[in-house]
Amino acid sequence: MSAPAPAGGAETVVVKCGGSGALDVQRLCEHVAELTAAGRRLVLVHGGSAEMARLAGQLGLTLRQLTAPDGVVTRYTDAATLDVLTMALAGRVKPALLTALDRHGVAAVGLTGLDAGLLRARRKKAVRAVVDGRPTVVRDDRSGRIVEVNAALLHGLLAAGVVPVVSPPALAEDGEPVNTNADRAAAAVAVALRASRLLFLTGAPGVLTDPADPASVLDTHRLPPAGEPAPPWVGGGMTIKLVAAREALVGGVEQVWIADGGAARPLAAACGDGPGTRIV
Amino acid sequence: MSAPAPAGGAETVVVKCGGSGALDVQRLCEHVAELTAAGRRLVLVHGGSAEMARLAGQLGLTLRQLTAPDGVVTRYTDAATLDVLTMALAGRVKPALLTALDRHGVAAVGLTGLDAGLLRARRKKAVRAVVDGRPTVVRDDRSGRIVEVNAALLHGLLAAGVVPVVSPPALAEDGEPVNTNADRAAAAVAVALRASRLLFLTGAPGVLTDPADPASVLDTHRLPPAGEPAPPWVGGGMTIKLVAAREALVGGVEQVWIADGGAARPLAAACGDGPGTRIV
Amino acid sequence: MTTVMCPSCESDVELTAAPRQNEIIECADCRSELEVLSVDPVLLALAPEAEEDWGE
Amino acid sequence: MTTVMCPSCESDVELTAAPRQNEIIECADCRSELEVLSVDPVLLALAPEAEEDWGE
Ligand SMILES: [Zn+2]
Ligand SMILES: [Zn+2]
Repeated sequence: MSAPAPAGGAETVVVKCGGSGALDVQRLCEHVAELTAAGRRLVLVHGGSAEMARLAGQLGLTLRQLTAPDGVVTRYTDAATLDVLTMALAGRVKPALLTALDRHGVAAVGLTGLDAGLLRARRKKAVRAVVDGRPTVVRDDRSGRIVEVNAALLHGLLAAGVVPVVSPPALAEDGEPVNTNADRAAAAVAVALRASRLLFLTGAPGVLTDPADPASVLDTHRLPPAGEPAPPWVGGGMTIKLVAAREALVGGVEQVWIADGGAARPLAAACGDGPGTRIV
Repeated sequence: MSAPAPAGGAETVVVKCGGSGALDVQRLCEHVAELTAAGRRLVLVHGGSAEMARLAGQLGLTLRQLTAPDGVVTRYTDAATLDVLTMALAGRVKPALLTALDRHGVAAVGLTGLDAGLLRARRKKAVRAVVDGRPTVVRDDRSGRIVEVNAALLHGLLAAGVVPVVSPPALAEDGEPVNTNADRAAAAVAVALRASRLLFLTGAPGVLTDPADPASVLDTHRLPPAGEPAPPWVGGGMTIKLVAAREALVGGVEQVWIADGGAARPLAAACGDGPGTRIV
Repeated sequence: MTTVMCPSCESDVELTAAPRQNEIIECADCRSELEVLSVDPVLLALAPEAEEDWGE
Repeated sequence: MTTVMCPSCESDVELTAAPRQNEIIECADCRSELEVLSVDPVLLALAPEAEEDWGE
């Protein structure tokens, strides 16, 4: 674990996968096996919204959302929701990924932000949201923003030929677990590892200018200057991926790609020029 | 992770904790912090029967038991039970332990047998049990016995100053997760690490000759020769702990102790002569 | 109609409906955003700054 | 009463009650333990050896 990072971290690629379906786990594992056998260092970061929704349904828990005054919708993570999130991610999605990776001969270790301080967050103590049409301060939301990554833990595993499989929750400064966005967690991990590439696998072939038309995929998407609005065709889950992409680029990650998680070789953009959309 | 084991593994202690309550997590974490700060290498292994029962109740799932023809009762682990087990252990018990350890400044990494082949098991393909009074072959039980431990993974973490926090499930030879007994998992880990001591924390001060009287605790319990019956006052959860203790001793672990998980210094037997019952 | 004092400018703030716990209202005089800290009695305080708000 | 052939000694095995899937019965002649592999029709096979049986 005390192994030094490779010079410039040049060979490390961080892949964000899963959360909203459309991922072909078998193909992903095959490709991970191929790339790790060739000596490439990979870190997988995953979410699990679909599994979370399924588990909440089984437990009879209604997942709630917060609508910020500017219209942005976010998950409302009270204590019961955080419990469901942790069980879904660490108890269902991650074991399934680890089992599939083992079947493909990949040594992978599952981690959440709670492991050896892997992801430390600053908790959002007060969130503004519209509740029943009235602006309100929500104080029991257990979510936060990553401020520190234990890169040494990941470097040690990578040096041993292990693929870390990372997900929320993170640890807040008050010692309590908090939810954190998995796309932004992937960006924080990529920055901390000085990864050469960050790859977001989605249900689309990349950034689309027409969400209904896969052929509208862009080869390159240039982020607007900070503070300026995104193009109107950026919406849904893409908004937050582009926020995370900006954080990664600002943090020194050389290339950020958004690609198709259902492709035959979903990690092609980890080593070549796509397919997918390169974010610049 | 490729760090060699210390000579003889002399400084490594494996502690089995939790599963059936009676554990004082704060005191355990304090003591772990103290011992690891003093350079001792600790591995925690945990179960989680109580949390499993609670989660099964929340999900409306009835946990079932198998009664072997010789009267031994074991958990019936069908697919739904394995799901609950994995969520309870990896999604509730382990995150709570990791969070508590972090609060005490202990760098700990949670693992199940699914991580990098940590615990590989031979699946019990056919189990004999009495069902509705009739002897029956049960073929859908997902449980197994550990046949291999990835000691290198644990040595690497220990060398980096990390406390591994290990639990079932394990990985069977068919690539599927299976349940495995946590006490015996602790023994298998202790043997694989050539640990100097294995410590089982329980709800009693040690092995009692009268289960109702804590003062009946034995300083030493000598296991009967293999194949001979245990004394009549060995029952309940103690039976399996003594099976695991024998496996550890036969496998070369120098000292095996059964001690009180609620004590002020629950790990005293990790370095001194008790308190607790030494199994010989 | 309940009237309470603005903690910022000390002018009267009129509550037009039954206020709710943690609701944010605005002082008509100084435009401060005020959070309802309790409803019985009504206590107001400056609402915390908006934090960036992306969740999983 | 159903009668089926013992797969071990080929003598007749009498099933005294409605057999159940995976139930273990004993051949009265050769004392083999037989597992009911199916109930309609009744198929018997040598029951697998008992495996050691401790679970979590
Ligand atoms: Zn005012
Ligand atoms: Zn016969």
